[in-house]
Parts: sequence; C-alpha cells; structure tokens
Amino acid sequence: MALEVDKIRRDFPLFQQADKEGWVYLDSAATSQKPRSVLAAMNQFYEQENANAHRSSYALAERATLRYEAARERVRRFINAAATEEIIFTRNTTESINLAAFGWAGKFLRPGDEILISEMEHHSNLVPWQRVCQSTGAQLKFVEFDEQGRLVMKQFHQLLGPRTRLVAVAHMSNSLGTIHPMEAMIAAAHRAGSLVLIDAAQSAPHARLDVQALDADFIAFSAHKMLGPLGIGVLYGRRSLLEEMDPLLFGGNMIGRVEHLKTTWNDLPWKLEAGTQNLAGAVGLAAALDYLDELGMEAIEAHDRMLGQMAIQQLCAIPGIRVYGPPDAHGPVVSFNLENIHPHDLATFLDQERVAVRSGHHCCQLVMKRLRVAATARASFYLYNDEEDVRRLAAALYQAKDYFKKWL
Amino acid sequence: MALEVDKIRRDFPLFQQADKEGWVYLDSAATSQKPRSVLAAMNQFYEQENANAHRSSYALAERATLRYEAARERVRRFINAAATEEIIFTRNTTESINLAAFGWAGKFLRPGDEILISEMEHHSNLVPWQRVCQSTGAQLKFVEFDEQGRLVMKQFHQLLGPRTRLVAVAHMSNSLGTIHPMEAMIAAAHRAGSLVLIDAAQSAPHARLDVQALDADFIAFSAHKMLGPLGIGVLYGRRSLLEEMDPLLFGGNMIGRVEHLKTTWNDLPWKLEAGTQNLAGAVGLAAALDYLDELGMEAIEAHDRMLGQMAIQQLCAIPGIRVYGPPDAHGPVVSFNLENIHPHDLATFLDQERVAVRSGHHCCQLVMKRLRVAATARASFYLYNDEEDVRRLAAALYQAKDYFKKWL
Amino acid sequence: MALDELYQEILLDHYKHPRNKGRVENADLSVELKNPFCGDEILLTVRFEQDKISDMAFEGQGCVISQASASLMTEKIKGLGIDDAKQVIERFQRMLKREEDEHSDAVCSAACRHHASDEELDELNALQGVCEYPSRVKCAMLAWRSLMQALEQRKQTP
Amino acid sequence: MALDELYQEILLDHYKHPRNKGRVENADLSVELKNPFCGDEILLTVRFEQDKISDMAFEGQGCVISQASASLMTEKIKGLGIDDAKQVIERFQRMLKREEDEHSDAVCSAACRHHASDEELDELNALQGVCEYPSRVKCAMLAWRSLMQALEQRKQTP
Ligand SMILES: Cc1ncc(COP(=O)(O)O)c(C=O)c1O
Ligand SMILES: Cc1ncc(COP(=O)(O)O)c(C=O)c1O
Repeated sequence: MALEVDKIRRDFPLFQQADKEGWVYLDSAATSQKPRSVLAAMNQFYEQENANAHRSSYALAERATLRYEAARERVRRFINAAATEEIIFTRNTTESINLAAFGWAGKFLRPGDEILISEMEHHSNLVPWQRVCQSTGAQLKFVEFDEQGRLVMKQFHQLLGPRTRLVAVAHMSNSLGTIHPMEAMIAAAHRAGSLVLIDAAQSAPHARLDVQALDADFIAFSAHKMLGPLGIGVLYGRRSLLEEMDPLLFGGNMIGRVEHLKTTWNDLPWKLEAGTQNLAGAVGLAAALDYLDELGMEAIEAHDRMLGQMAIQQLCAIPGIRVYGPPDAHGPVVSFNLENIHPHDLATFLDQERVAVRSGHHCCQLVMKRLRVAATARASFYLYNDEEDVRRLAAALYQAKDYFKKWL
Repeated sequence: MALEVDKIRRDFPLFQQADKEGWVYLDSAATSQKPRSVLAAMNQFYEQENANAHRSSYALAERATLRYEAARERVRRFINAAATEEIIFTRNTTESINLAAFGWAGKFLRPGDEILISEMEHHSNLVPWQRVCQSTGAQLKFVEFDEQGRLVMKQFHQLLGPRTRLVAVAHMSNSLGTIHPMEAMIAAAHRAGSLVLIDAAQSAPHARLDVQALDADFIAFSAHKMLGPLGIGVLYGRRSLLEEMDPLLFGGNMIGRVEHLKTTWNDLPWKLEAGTQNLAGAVGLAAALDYLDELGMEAIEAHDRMLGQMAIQQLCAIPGIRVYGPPDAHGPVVSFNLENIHPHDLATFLDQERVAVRSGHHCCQLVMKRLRVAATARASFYLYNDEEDVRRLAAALYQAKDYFKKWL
Repeated sequence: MALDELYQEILLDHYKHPRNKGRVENADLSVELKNPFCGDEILLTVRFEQDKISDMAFEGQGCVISQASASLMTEKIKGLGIDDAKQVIERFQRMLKREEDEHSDAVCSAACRHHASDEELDELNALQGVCEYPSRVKCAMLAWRSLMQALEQRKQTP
Repeated sequence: MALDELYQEILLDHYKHPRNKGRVENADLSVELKNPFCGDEILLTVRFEQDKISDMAFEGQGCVISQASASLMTEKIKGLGIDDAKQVIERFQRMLKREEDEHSDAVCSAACRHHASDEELDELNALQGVCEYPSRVKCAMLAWRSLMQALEQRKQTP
C-alpha cells in the first residue's frame, strides 16, 4: 500500500501556494507541514468551541473540556498507553524531557547515581540532564558512536550498571538518522534496574509507537514534527512514575488544596499541567493523528524509509559528497557535506534551486565535534515527499558542485 | 469614542454561530473569544510560512524567523518595553511567573529574604513562590484584604522592609475585580529596595500597559485572555534581570556552546526559550494586539469599566444577591452569590438562560477562605459585551431566584 | 435538556432533607475529600461490621448535585456488604460516564447518550441527567470518591 | 535575488585569499566567539596603540560569508582610531539590518529594502545582499561581534 504522494500533497495548503510550484521541502525533521484537516480542526475549535477547560460549567466550557480530554484519549490510543492519565500535554519535546528531568530525576536521584545518554543526543535530551546532575550530584555518562554513526553497544552494556538510574536516548537521531536498537536497549536497562526515557521526537512521526510493547518508562515527542500544530507536545509516563514525581510548573489547575504556605496537587494528568493549556493545539494534534492513522503508520514508515535509503544511495554516488550515518538502520534523515564547501553556502545554493534543506549543527554539537565538522547539511523526508524530490536534491547537488568549483 | 459592539461582534466567528443567537458570554476573564483576524493570521502562517525558526537558512525558514521576531517586536511596542530582548515568549502567565520565580528568585534568594504577595493572588502567582521559598529558605508574606476587597495598604507598607526582595501582585484581581494602586506599590517597593513582578493576566486585556511608565521589573500575561490564541504568553523583564537569571527549561536553541558536562547560554531573548517555539501563536498574538490597538486601549478600558460598574449596580439592586469586591477601583470582573444557592447550581441555571458565567474558586482558594464561601459565581466583560448583556444577566438572576425558591 | 431533568424532585427532597448527615459514632474510617474544581469538601465516616458497611454518614456543604448524591449514596449503601457496595459504585460510575465514541469529534459534538436506566440503582437514576455536564459529574462523584477511598483504606488496614 | 548578488566576486577573492588571517603577535586582546546558529567559531586578536587599532587578525573556519566578512573587516578597520572603527561598525550593522516597517506583516512579506550603498563602507558593500538572509546575517556579523567585544573589553581594562 504505497502512499499516493500527489494526492497527499493536495491536503497541504503550503504546497498549493503559487510560489511553491516545483518546490522541494526537505526539512520535516525540523518541523513538518500541516494538512488542511489539522488547521480546520483548530479553526473549528476557535470558531465554535473556544472556552477555558476545567474551570466552568456552562455548556461551551464543558464542550471545550471534552474536546481537550478527547484529544488526550486520542493520543493514548495512538501510542497505546494503558491509561489516559499517562498522557501529559506539554509545549514540545524539550519541555517533556525537562519535566521528566526535574520532576522525576531531580527529585529522586542522589550523589553516585548515574544517568546514561549518548553522544548523539539532541541538546534537548542532553542539557536538562547536565542540570539535573549538577543539582543532584548524579553523574552523566555517555555512550559514544562509531564511524558509521552507530551507538557502540558494547560500551552501552559496560556503562549500564547498578548505579544507572535512567537511560535517556533518542529512538532516531535527528542529526545522523540512525535508528537505535531500542527494544534491546530497554530490556538491558530494565535488567540493570534502570528506567528508560525515549526521545521520540524523530521516530513518532515515522513509525507506529506502541508504548506498552516497547515497555518504556517515559516517552517524549512534539506535535509539530508529525503534522500537528506548534506549541503542543506530549510526555508519556508510566502512571506510578507520574504519581510520584513533582510538577515542573506551578499554578492554575494543577492544585488540590491551597493554603498560605503549602499546597497539594490535583490528580493525574492535571497535576502536571499548569495554567491554561493549549486546547486548540491538543485538538490539532488529535486531527494530525487521525490523518496519520488514515494513511497508516506502516505505510508511512515504509515510504519514508524507502526515500531515506534512496537518498543515501544517490548522494553517496556523487563524488565529493560525504554522507554521514549508517547505511542501514537509517530513518528518513540524511546528513551530508560537499567537500570544502560550508553547508550554509550549500544550503543557500540549494534554496535557489528550490530545494529546502537545513544546515547547521542540528542541536547536536557533540555529534559535530566527533565528526570533526562545524556543521552539516541535512535533508529529511516525510509522507509528502517522493522519489522525484530525492532526484531533485541529487541534481541540485551536482549543480552546486559546479557553481562552487571556482571557490575551491 | 465608544465601542461599536455590534460591529465588533461581527469580527468574532464564535458569535456568528447559529446556536449563539442571543447568547451572552461573560467569561472573558477565563479566556476571551478570538477575532477572525487572529485566526486568519495563524492560518496564513501555517499555509504560507510554516517552518522552524532560527534553525535553517532557506527562504521559508527565514520568513518564519522574521515573522516570529516581528511578533516579539510587536509585543515590545504594545507594552512600550525598552528593548525587544526584554520580551520572552512563554506558554501562558503561569509559565511566565514560574520562569521569573525559578530563574530569578530561585537563583538569588537566600534564607531570611522575603517575598511579599497578597491573599488575593491567583494560584499561579502564589504556588510558584511557595516552592521558591521552600527551596531557598526565603519567607512568603501576605498582604490581606479588607471587607470591601481592597488590599490593606497600611499592612503592605508595614510588611515591606529591608528583607523584601520581591513584591509579586496582580494588577487586577481575577476573583474580586479589584484594581490595585500599582504605581504607589511599585514606588514603595523600589524605595524599599525590592523588585516588583506584576501579574497582568487580567489587566493587560483591558488597559494600556506601559512598562517603562509603570517601572515594573517583571510583567507576566497571556495572549488567550486578550483576543490572542491559546498556548502563548509573555514574560517581560528588565534586561539586566533577564541577563543574570537562569533559564527554566533547557535544550534546543537556548544554548551557546555545548560540551559533555557543561553548556553556556545563547543571548537574550533566546536563552529563555527552549525548544521549538509556538511561532503561529506569536503571530496570532501580534494580530490580536493589532486588533486591540485599532480599537484603542483607552476606548476599551472605558467601555469595559463602564460595563463592570453597571453590573455592580444592577446586581447590588437584586435582593439576595451578594456582590464581592470594592464598588470603585473595580475592573470588568464581578463576583457574586445568590443567598443559600451554590454558585454551580446558579451557573447551570444561567447557562440554560444562555448566559455563560463561571462558578468556582477561580483559582483563588485563599480569597474564598477569607470570604467564607466555598465558591462564587463570576461574570466578566470584554469589548464584545454591551449594556444589554448586563441586563440579560440581571434578568436571568431574577428568574434564578424564582426557580430556586422551592430549594430554600 | 430542560433544567428540570437535571434538578428532579427527588434530588430536591434529598437536598432539603439530607439522609445520614453528620458523623457516625465509633467510625472505623473517615475520609475528607475536596473537589478541585470548586473547592467543595466532604467528610465521610463509615463503620464496618465484618464485611458489611453497617453505618455511614456525610458532612459538608455543596451544590444540589453533590449534596443530593451524597445523601442518596448513604441511603443506598448503608447495610450492604462490601462487594455489593462495590458493584453499586461501578454501576453508578458507568451511568455518569458518557459513552465514548471511536472518533473524538463524535464524542464531543454528540449529546450524551442516555443509557437505559439501571434498575438496580433505584433512586440514583435521578442523577442520570448529570452526565450532560462533565464538570458537574465531579460534584456528583465527590461522595462516591470518598467511599471508594474508604474501601481502599479498609483493604489496606483490615 | 540571484545567487551571484550574494556571492560577489570580491567575496570570492577574500574567501580564497583571506587578509590578516592568523594571530597578531603581542596582541593586547583576543576574543573567541561562536555562532550559535551553526557552531562556527572565530578568534580575533587585536593590538592597540593608544587609541588606534594598530593590528588585527582572525582565525577560524566558516562559510563564505563569515570568512569574507572577517577578512574585509580586518582590512577596513586596521589602522583606524577607535572612534572611527565604531562608526564603521555602526554603518555596517545598519546596512545589514532590514528596515522595519510599522506593520509586522509588511516587515515579513516585503523583500528587504535595499538601502543606498554606503560609500564609506567601500568593499564592504559587497555584503549588502546578506540582509535578505537573516540567518546569514549572523554569519556576516560574527567577526564584527568579536570586534565589538574587544572594544568593550578594552574600555573596561584600559
Ligand atoms: C490574575 C491571574 N493570574 C494568572 C492567571 C493564569 O493565567 P494562565 O492560565 O493563562 O496561565 C490568570 C488566569 O487564569 C489570572 O486571572
Ligand atoms: C531528537 C530530537 N529531540 C528533541 C527535539 C526537540 O524538539 P522540540 O524543539 O519540538 O522541543 C528534536 C527536534 O528539534 C529532536 O529532533
């Protein structure tokens, strides 16, 4: 059941703009475009159902509350969580990880405890742990990656010990596209008595996420990378962990009983959601999940992976182009460089050819350091991209080589 | 220059719904409705300009970045801040206050220091300070309010001392509608060597906010209460304070140089904004400010205050209705109760009469305790309400009295 | 929905003349709960005799729905065995729960689907109308949540 | 805008043959800066003679824009008095800044309004095209920000 990309593109208003004729968007790993149904769902909310949730009992507010809680149930169903209370709405993956870091690790970790992450993590899955380690006295350990961009699993198993309290890793790397052997890592971590947080920012858009099958303890992802709106993300947590952890933000609806000098918390999930929430964002996310399920996550995964593979092949065939990351176990995110040309210059050239790629460190300075480059160019693919887009990228790279010849 | 409410209402899609014929929305203090121009601005962003900001250099991403930063400049202009870097985008007022609480007070306060707030604060301007006091050893002090719902200014001046490091108060109370004498309080606090945070969640929608004239140090407000979208709020801070404070959330774009175990921060304002931001939300907020400025904040203030005054008068005239809060210095937020009838029951009745008011503790349990009630009903007015709405409320209250007679 | 469907005569009766209001003497357990939505509180006291709830009473103020629900509950539950009481709780919860559809939109736009009355629940059926008002469901459930906590505590400290 | 307007021949020349690349001996000050957008770094070394910038040099790698901008900057600034240098910095900043309109929409949809070339800036005018690319402005400014910091530091520790 291959995806009908032409048909899909018609669902995305951005691709229908006159000035987007022949334009190739290859930066979905930064943020995806949004289908009409997602915008329509948010508009419908604002135009017909807008009120503050959980605070009033007139009919409109009841409906707003229902819509918000129905979106939470929609997310639960999408990731197959055991209970709706295990779905916490946040702003984005970054906030989700910070919530787990300060609410759980910050509360329970002690000097001598260890947190194990990888050198391939996005800053959002690195800097919060640095801070938690500073405040708790826990130690941050790093799994390195090999020349092909794979985590060194032997080192992972060596570092995993009785002091490891938490393993926090991305499911798919946003800089190198590597897909890590999540199931094996989770099983090993659990055997060692450690919890696991998965940064699913890059994987959730591309593959079915079944939190019960995965058996992860915390999972973080953003709506905006999976067809949903900006300003809404999710932290999934095992209920017992969410129960025992502290909130990160305080005020509004997250309280139980408030006295002058102390306060008790509301029940889950509200305990972890402070202040007026992004109801329209949650409704938009639910619509995005509807859209994804309509196409089928299995079909999306196959499609995206095929494009990634194709891109790797075509780019590797261009002399002077260096492609990073493993040839297999690779998602639809491809980092590369044109020899001796800075990726910013390359990206600017590609933009002139109407091919939009990202250049920079991709919030992974440790990866750049290990690759010994300042930055890379990155092309990422999604369900509205097709083989022609890959060919356009490759063709533009040949032209770039030509253009920059005199600069070498 | 009175507001033309009939014309204004036509700008709000929600009021154009068939089922909203003759419907009176009196819960703008919880969240306001959104004009078409705000929804259109967000749609335009998603349909034509959607990309991740500050991360890529292709044309679309440049435009998204510009839109986001132009929204920041729009906010600066609206509140007359000295510099654009002093505008930090957050999710809502609650997060803004938490950011100041943990980023500034949590870093700099010491045992013996004092934070001075009032008993009238929204939980969002109370619970964060409780937490900061717990972690720093500082002490939380409360200004009480009198029977009329005014802060006891004598007590305020007594409590303000050399140990007071921060005064944090709402400009306008969301439960009693009281408008506090902000200028005098800020001047006194500064004389005492204390900083001032203003919770402007309720005042920003209704009156011109000039942060330089006010001379406040931090100011927090939410877009969704002032015609803007959900999921975006603002913390204004004096540049020197923002410079010295810590971030609250870590990851993404807020970094400078990242090493394995330590990280430096980006420049302001980005240092305080972690992860992908709600760009569309910022664009929507900018459109809301355009709408407000188009009508004129002075005209809006006069209109809203007139409705508040009128409501107080009409409600006070109904036997059995008890109105809370001062008769003067009162914004368009009116709390009341019908003798011996629980406000939930009252609100449900009013809802049947197509008058939407809120009932509950309004996130002010300390206020309810002092008033010795479990909850109140609350009507709040905004630029799309008119005198007829006030009359409808009063008429419905007479009917309610009648309906509930047999329940007494 | 007409208001009178929500505010039925039976509720009026229980609101004005609450049954089992006060505290049980020599209570084995007491539970105090707060409705976070509005701040209303309830104090439930319970006495057990072997596996039977031999006496119970409630204290507290609140809206018609919460008070009538508490009164009706005590009347229904008093004298029941613990297992039977649990059954009633479950039935009551089921009655107040909106039936959730596969599609989130449908859940929200569709009015509450009335379930057939549950004969077992007798007078408690008078609270059926509450399921139209999710926030009021919290009021109706307040006393019942206290009861559930009481049964939970009893299990832990037999 | 055509790419050649951005990548002008002059920049090519400075990129391929950077002037003042390396380190100044006996530098009074050195500033290391990182472009947070891409991670590119620059090391600027400066020697002062009274109120004059008598020598300066830069080290580091980066894109065409950042390297050419650094090279052009050293050429322009070297030998200037501090006050004159500050003037050049200001002029350069002004050139790269998009003119902001009253209305936010206009700012964004309108293309960058080209300012008249600034004759004082000589060859630096070649960087004008960068103002179309706000993220690349950061590249063009990297060396200049180091210079500003150097002047700032000099003021504080004379
Ligand atoms: C005075 C006051 N402060 C803070 C808040 C919290 O605002 P938000 O829920 O948007 O964070 C509100 C509104 O709920 C308020 O009225
Ligand atoms: C692997 C990974 N983790 C975390 C993030 C942060 O996501 P967000 O910016 O939505 O918080 C991203 C994307 O930027 C990512 O790719």
